[in-house]
This record gives sequence, C-alpha cells and structure tokens, in this order.
Amino acid sequence: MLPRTLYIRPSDLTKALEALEEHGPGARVIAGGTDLIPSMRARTQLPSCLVDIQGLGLDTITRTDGFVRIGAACTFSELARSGIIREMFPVLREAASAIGAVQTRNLATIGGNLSSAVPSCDSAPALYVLKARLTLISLRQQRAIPVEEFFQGPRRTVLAPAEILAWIDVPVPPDRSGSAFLKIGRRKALTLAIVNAAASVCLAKDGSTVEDATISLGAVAPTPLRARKAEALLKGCTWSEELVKEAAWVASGETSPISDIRASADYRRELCKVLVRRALTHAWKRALGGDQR
Amino acid sequence: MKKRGKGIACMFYPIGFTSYPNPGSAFVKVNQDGTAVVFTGATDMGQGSTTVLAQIAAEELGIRYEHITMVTGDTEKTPFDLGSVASRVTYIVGNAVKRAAHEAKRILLEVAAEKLGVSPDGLCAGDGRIYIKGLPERFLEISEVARIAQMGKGRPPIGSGSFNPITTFLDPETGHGKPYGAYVFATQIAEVEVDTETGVVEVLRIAAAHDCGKAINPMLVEGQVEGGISMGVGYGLFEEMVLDNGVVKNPQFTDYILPTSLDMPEIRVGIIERPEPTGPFGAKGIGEPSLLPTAPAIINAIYDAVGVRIRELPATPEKILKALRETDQGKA
Amino acid sequence: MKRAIILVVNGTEHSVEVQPSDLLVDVLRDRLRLTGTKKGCGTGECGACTVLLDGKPVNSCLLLAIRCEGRQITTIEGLGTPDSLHVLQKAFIDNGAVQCGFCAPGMLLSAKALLDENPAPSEMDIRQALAGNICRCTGYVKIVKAVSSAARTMSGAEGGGR
Amino acid sequence: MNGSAIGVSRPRHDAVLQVTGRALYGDDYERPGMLYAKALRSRHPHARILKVDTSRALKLAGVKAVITAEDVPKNRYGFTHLDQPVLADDKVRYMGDVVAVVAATSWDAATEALDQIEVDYLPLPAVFDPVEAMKPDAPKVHGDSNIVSHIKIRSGDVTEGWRISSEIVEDVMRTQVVEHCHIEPHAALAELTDDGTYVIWSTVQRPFLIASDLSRILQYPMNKIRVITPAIGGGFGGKNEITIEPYVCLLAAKTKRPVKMVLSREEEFCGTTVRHPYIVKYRSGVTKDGKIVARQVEIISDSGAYVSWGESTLSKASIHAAGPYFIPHVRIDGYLVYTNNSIGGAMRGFGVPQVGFAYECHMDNIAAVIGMDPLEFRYKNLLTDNSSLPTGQVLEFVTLRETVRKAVELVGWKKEVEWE
Repeated sequence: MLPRTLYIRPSDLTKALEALEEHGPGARVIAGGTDLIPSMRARTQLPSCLVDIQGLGLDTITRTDGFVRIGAACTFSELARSGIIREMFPVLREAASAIGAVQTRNLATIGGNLSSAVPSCDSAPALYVLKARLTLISLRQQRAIPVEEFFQGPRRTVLAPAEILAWIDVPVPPDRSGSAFLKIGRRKALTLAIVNAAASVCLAKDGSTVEDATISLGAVAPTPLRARKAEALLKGCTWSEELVKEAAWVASGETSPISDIRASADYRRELCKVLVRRALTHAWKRALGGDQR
Repeated sequence: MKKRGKGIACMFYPIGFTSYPNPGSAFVKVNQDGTAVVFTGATDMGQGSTTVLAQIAAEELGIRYEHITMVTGDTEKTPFDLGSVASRVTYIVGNAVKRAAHEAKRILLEVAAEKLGVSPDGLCAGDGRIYIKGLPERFLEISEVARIAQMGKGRPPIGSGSFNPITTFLDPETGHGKPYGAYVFATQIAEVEVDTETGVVEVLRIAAAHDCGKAINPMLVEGQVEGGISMGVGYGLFEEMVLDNGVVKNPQFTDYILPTSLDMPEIRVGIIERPEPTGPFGAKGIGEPSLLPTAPAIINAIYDAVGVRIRELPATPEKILKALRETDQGKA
Repeated sequence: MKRAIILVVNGTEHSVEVQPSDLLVDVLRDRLRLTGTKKGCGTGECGACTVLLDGKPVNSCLLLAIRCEGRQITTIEGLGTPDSLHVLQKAFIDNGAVQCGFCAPGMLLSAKALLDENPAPSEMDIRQALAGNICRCTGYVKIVKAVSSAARTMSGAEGGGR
Repeated sequence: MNGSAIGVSRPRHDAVLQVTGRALYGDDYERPGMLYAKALRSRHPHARILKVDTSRALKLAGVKAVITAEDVPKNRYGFTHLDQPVLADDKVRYMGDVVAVVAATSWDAATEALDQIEVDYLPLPAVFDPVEAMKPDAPKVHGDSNIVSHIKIRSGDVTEGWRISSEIVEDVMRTQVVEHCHIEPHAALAELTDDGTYVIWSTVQRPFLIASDLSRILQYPMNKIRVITPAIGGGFGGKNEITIEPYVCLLAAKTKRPVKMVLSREEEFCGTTVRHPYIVKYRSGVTKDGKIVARQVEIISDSGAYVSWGESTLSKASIHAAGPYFIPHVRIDGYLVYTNNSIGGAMRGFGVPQVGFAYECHMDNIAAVIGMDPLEFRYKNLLTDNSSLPTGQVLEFVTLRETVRKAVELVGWKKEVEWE
C-alpha cells in the first residue's frame, strides 16, 4: 500500500532526463527501489512521479583505458559477480557483498546506494579509497566530481533536481597497491553498518615505504568521510604495526559519530580504531601481493 | 585477538499450566474400512503437535499412521482444548487422544474377541490388525473388525477422552503446592569466540541435551530444540525492543535483530529418554524448554572466554567491549 | 492511473490492470490469487515474499508490479505441485525443514536460485544464500541440511531436478 | 513392535501443502464482499480520552463503518484480571491501545480513514520504569497502586541459611523486552452467517479461549461463535490471547459483510504483547564444600499497561527462580508492576527464560567466588530423583545429571570431568 504516484519508463537517458525536468521536484529516479519503496511505504518520501532508469544501458561494467566505468544502475549482485571487479577492485567486491542479503543485492544498485546518501552506505568508503569519480547528468550539463564531493549530509547530495547519477569511473590502481573493506553490523547479514571502513595502501618500490594511503569510514559522521590526517601520517613512512595503530587512532579522532539505537558514539570510535587498523593491514598485504590488489 | 570459551547452563521446566486445570480432550472414530479420524481442539502453529497426536492415535489404535486423519483447530467441530501453550500438547492432549483411541479400540477388541474366541484382554492391535497376544499369526484385519462392529454388531467404534494433570494452587503465603504434573530437564553447553577488540561474539557450537520423556517423533523434537536455540541466541545476543517513553524505537526488522542463517552455530542435539509414567507412551514436552539454557550458556561462555560478566541482556558487542575495558582498567 | 500490463508468472501470461504504486507481492496475492508468496514485514527484511525475477531471488514487497512487465516471475506455485514435487520440496519435507511453514516458500525459492547457479554448494554457500530469509522456528539446521541433500540428489540423478 | 508409530521421525502431516505454497494462512483467506479493517492506536502513552469523533472518517468513499468503545457490549478482558479494554474508553494506557477501528472496501481506504478520526486527549503523567512505578507517589496506571501482585515462595529459613553459609554471593540481572516475531503477522477474518453464527478464521494458538472471550465481549452464545484456526505462521505465545478478533466480529455485525484485519509488522511490535522485562536480584549462600544452602530472589516484572498473562507468568518464574538445584532455605518474592509500557504477555518460556538467565549466570558467579569449576558446582547441587522444590513438590524422576553428561559427551568440557 504505497502512496499513489505516476510511473514513467523512458526508452533512453535523454527521455529520462526530460521526464524528470517535466515533472519537477516531486519526480524521483527509481533504480533498485530497495530504499525508495520502504521510504514511500513509511510516507517519508512521497514522489509525484517515478522515472525508471533500468534498461537505459546504465547497468554495465566496462573497462576503458586507465579506468573502469560502472553504470549507476548496476546491482550489487552484478558487481559482486563481475570478473573485472573481482580482479581489479576487491575492496568494492567486499563492500558489494556486505550489503543486505541476496534478495537486496539483486535489486539494489550502486547508484541508488550512493544517491540515498545514508551515512552507513557501504559502497561509499570503497569508492572513496578507489578515488572514484561520479558523472552527473542533466539536460543542461554533464559533470564529473570526486565521489567524496557527492554527499552533503544524511540523505542529502549535490544532485540537482532533474539530475541523474549516471555512472562511476574508477581509476585502475597503481602497481604495488591494495585495498580492503570491513564492516561491523549487528549480525552477519541483512544489517546496516555500525561502522564500515575501507583503506588502500600503495607502496613505494622498496616495498616498505607507504607512497600513498587512503582511509574512509562510514556511519561515523553525517556523510562517509576520508580520514585525511591519518592518511598524511602514513604517507612517506615505513610500514610498521605501530604506525598503522597510530594512524587508526588518528582516523578515529577525525570522526564525529552519533549515539543511536544501533550503537553509542564511543563504541563507534572504538570500532574505527580497530577497523581502520585491520583494513590498512589487509590492504597492505594485498599491496605486497602484487597483482592481488 | 579472538578468545574462545565454554559455558554451561541447566534448566528444569514444567509441562502444562501453572496450577489451573488445563484439560485437553479428543474424539476418535474408526471408519468401517479401518481408517480413523481424530478430533481435537489442539492447534498446530508449527511445532508439529498434530503430527505427534496422529502418531499417538495410530499407535494406540494399531492403525497405520497414514490411515489417521486429524481434525483440529475448529471450535465447532472439535472438543475443547486449552490451547497450544505451556508445552502441554504432547503430554496433555496426547493423553486425551490416547484415551479416546483406547475407548474406540476397546469396542474393536470386544468384537474381535468374539470372532477369535478369546477374551478382549488377550488381544492386541498393531499393524492394522487385531491379534492374539503372543500369537500374531492369529489375527483379524482392523478393517474387517471395524466393519463388523459398525454394520454387524451395530457398535460404531468411537471413543472420547480427556486428560487433566493433577495440580493444586499455591498457598498465597508460602507458595507451597503442586502446580504441575510433569517436569523436563536440560543442559546446554555453548562454545563461543569473542573478538576482544570489537566485542563481537561468534557462537561456534551448542550442545543441547534435553529430556522429553520419550521422543514420539525425534525429528520434530530436534526441530524444536534447534529452533529454541535460535530464539535463545537472539535473546542472548541480538534481540531487544527499545522503548523510549513508551514509544517503540525499533518497530521493524531493520533494528530488531533476529538471527539469520549465518548467525547460527553448529548445533548438536542429544535426546534423553526416561519415560514419564503419566505421559502418553512416556512422552512429556519440548516446545518452550529448548530455548531456556541457550542465553545463559552463551553468557557464561563469554565469561569463560574473556572474563567479563554481562548482567543485562542482550550481550551486545558494545556491552562486552565496555566490560572488557573496565576489567582492563581494574587490572591496571 | 491504472495501466494494463502482462505479467509472466510461472510461465503463464496474466493480463492485469495495475496502479504504478502496486507492489508485486500484492498483485500476486490479491489479483492472481497466488497466495503462496507471503508477507512478513513489508520492508524487504524477512524474505517471506521472495520470488524469482528472471531466476534471481528478490523481495516482491520491494518491487513495483509495473516494473516486472516482460520478465519471468517464478513463485512457489511454479516450483512444484503436490503431485510433482521439486527435489528441494521433497528434501524440505523429508528433513523436517518446515515448521510453521510461513518462510518456506521464500526459503525454497532462494534455495532454488542457489542450486541453479551452484549445483554443489558448501554449507557456507547455503547459509549465505539463505541469509535474506528469516526463519523464527527451525534454527535453520534442517533447512541447510535439506538444501544440501537436494543438491546431492540433483547432481546424483541428472534430470532429477526440474 | 514392527510398524510402531512411536519414535518415528514422520514429516509434518501438512508439509506437502506448506512447501508447495498451498497451505492457507490467515491472510490467505477471503470471502465475497469482504471489507478490510485498520486500527487507530493511541498517540500518547497515558491520556484521558475526552472525545472521539468519527464523522469525517465515515464520510470518506469506501468507508463502511467505524467502531469505538461504545460499540463493545462488554469492554474488558483478561485472564486473571479483567483490566484490558477491547477499545480504549476512559483512558489510553500505552501507545498500542486501540481507540477506533475502520472497515472499508480496501486497505487504502481504511488506512486513509484513520487520519480522519479525531480524538481529543488529555495527556496524563506516565510511568515507564517499574521501580519508579512501585513508589507511592508514582502516576497510577489503574486504581490506586501499580503493584498488581506479589508472589511469595518460602521454604526453610533463609536466616538460618545465611548463618551456615561460608560465602554469600549477590547479583542483579536485567532482561530486555522481546517480541515474538512470528513471521506471520496476526490475521483474522470474521463473517456473520445467515443463521447468526460468527465464523472467525484467526491465526491463534488457543481457539477455545478466543471463542469464550468473544462470547463474553460480544455477549453472544458460544454455540454461535465458531473459531477456526487456519495454518498458523508461528506463535511462540504471541497468538495466545484475543487481539483483533473482537474488531472483525463487531465490524462484521455492523456492516453485514465479512471483515478481515491483518496487523502490519509495526503493529506487531507496537500493539501486541511482549516478553516481560525483569529485574532479578539474587543472593545465595554456599558452604565451603560448594553446597548451596540458601537463596533469596526478588523479581520485578514490568507488566506494562495491563496484566494480560503477567501474573501467571510471574508465578511460573517465581516457582522456578531457585533453579534446578536442591536448596534447603529459599525465599522468593515476585512483584508485578503496571507501567505505561507495552504489555507483557505469554512468550515461549513464560517467565522462566528471564530467571533462567539470571540464576545460571549467578551460578557461574558463585562458582568463580568459591573457585570451583562451574560444571562441577552445578553437578553437586542439581536436583536428583525425589528432590523437593521450594513449592514442596517432590520430583520423582529427575534426569538433570544425565543431561549434563550428555551435553559434555556432545561437545566436551573445558577439562576432563570425573563424574561422581
């Protein structure tokens, strides 16, 4: 028993954009619907019109020179199953597999996950550490932005009315780099993150100096965040357990978690330290492993 | 670091309502082809009681299980039953069904006795036949006996039965009395692994040894135990309906956490059978008791693993980690 | 604004008039009278309403019926009938994998999708595949056992599964 | 005997129907001309109802009837205490109280009509903590005291017990509010037949209780009330009492059409019974050789807004609070307390899971204090054949020790155990 709404299934992206434009701010894009439908049921979202972006060619994963383009309507099942993702971005595969359960992953899309902009969004930390760029398209313009500029707050993004998140470009990571995603929820599946974390490590040729590191955390701030101070701490230093532990402490200090029904702010901060350390360590092992990014 | 521990919990649990009379009743009719219908008010909400009651009727009548039809859960078509509560159906309604079946069988035995030239007490029913005790080759098919009883002798083989455990109310000042007819017992041992950095608990294994008098249907008994354990895992680790000034804060499965298939441990069930003299074929019950020892066994295993005692359920990772930190500080 | 659509359910085409806001679960249950698909939560968190969409398990309470036009929908009624049970259904019965039975239709369809993709799943594969189907009765032990046993039956007797 | 039906793992009698989706549960039933009912629940945890105006709702398209407390012939029910209204009249006492129920030609119309029912409330001070509620100056949920019952069990003399103890160990434990979460929500369908019989299909564990309660609530003879239980999607005590059946009956009578009602998952959480949260205090005395000689227990059970099964639950909890151990000196006090929280009802274990958690954790604490292995400590104190309980009941056959040995056989224990 959902609130009544119009439904449009455009035949191509331009028609979808036109439909959004025509129906004004009440129009909403629907992809997987796993977030939108419960919101409509709860009457927290009352779209006047749904514009379906499935079947517009936005559900492919293609490898191009230097990056991989992931369509926003790509489901998490497709991501988890994709050979390209498995081979090149295990961190993204881990995040995709951590979402909901099989049924959810068969419907939910990466674009939808990002656009819903809940702080516990599992795909964002992985995309942060992969330095992904999002392409947003409206009838007037097409713009590409770094993923971390996308979020503005809980359930708020930079998407303008009548603008669609169309695809995500993920650069191919450099050699000697690795990344990993970890999540702690309240059970092993079908759960929202209490904290999720992703990290990537790129080692110098000597195999022990950290050339670059990125750390991202979710559910500990109004939006997913980059722990830049912790990253800076790691850069140029020789890898050691002590260093990683310190970076994890620093990263935890960069968060601003809230206490809610799922966990207290204190617990979330504690988990940040553990998850960042573990994610960094895992990423480092992958970086050492060479081709296993 | 991950640390492992084992915890034990024992329990005893009564079968049937506390003090109040809680009768069950049943009607049985044997058709002239030797099939039978059992009418009882007991309702099966998933626990398998109707199947168990059919087995009891089949055994008592000596009729094949497949030839028993159960009519249940209709207040107009069936005699009174107090309900599928208090782990009482196998014990109480089982006895009622057994008594009703016994009464119907008595008619069959009397009719068969005349044909076989022995006294009814010298006869047995089993495998769809009525035969002379110790001389199974001298028998009559129940279908034949039922036909003769009904159409020849004009005595339809029917029976009714009821059962109510003998109980008393408690003295209001001392609490003394006999509130229950029968008791069951159990012990569970849980083995857990606790992540000392996150407080996350993984239940690795649970052994569940349950006395149910006699397992009329071992597969269903195991199912009750396994299901009870999943509810116990939820009770111990996950589930909590949060009320804030009377408002439920988590009225959805999003934030009311039930165990999924990935959260359940390996379960090893052991059934202890020491027949209860007042139970049907020695059976008692299993429904509720199965969940009882699980949560404390897990909490005790957490204590064994990391030395912290959780006094408020559920034992969330957050509570465990907090307790761990307090213990560490206590040591420092 | 009602619209006539064709839904292909268990291989049969059904013409139904739907509102865009009508959920697949309600259309299946109320309009097509396929009540084997159950409603447990309405928010995609119990899995009782699981159906297969082009062979993949999805929560039909999260799916607008209008979006399913032209796609293959399989409900529990399409898995097997009392006279001709699917191997999984037989295994669920024999292994005592069903208690109250309310989660069984969704559980069976998730299991079917798993075995279609992975005929020899490990216990962990099975538990992963069923994690979106909550069962409050069984503790999952006998369900996992049933799926595992069905997988063995199906691989042992080629064509035994349907 | 060959072919015995006992001890055989038969599949469920209805398993074929269940696995093929043919088993019909509550919401799977429908009758021609059927209406759909939705309930309006309280907006306050505690408030006086000044006025209920249903006139605007009744004017909506599709709405066929609205019932309020005035429509209920006998507006109180309960097993030990007739304290619960079918529809709230003088007051609402928790957020789940139902004020009105609408029957309409569709779920949508019934849901929309709820917004059009105007209820004037006078909010009253509320109490949510059972310990606070026990105090004399706490807001009263019913009458002039929130303490509904005090259950006492006395055996031996605990003062003597403390005297002969070498160690005394104390613990306070708390348990949480738990919902049954049967995956099938409550569903009921009522039809008033031409011969004046109410036929009610309802997913309940106790059809005869529903019939007798309906008979009293509707003031209608039991031979004209037929309750049928379809396939039931789990109960666990949550489908133990009357809930929505009076609504569908009253609406069926008012509209002369069959009426169906199904609770949403949110209503299952907010408007049905839960497992009582307990605060349990334990005090036990042990001798040097590890024998428990005395145990004192205090239980505070939060009944919520009504008693429901609270008193019988507390009684069962109290009877079992000493645990499966032979203890000569026992004193147990259980208190059932009204609050403006959700109603505690029957749930699998009926009070014993709460005390079971507490006494078994308490046992481990005592074992730690006296430096004994928790298993050996239990084994030493377990009830055996012909042990007597604090109630004086003697248990002839006790298999506790067998269960301990069996559990150890299945997964082992921390150390080798030598059985006595």
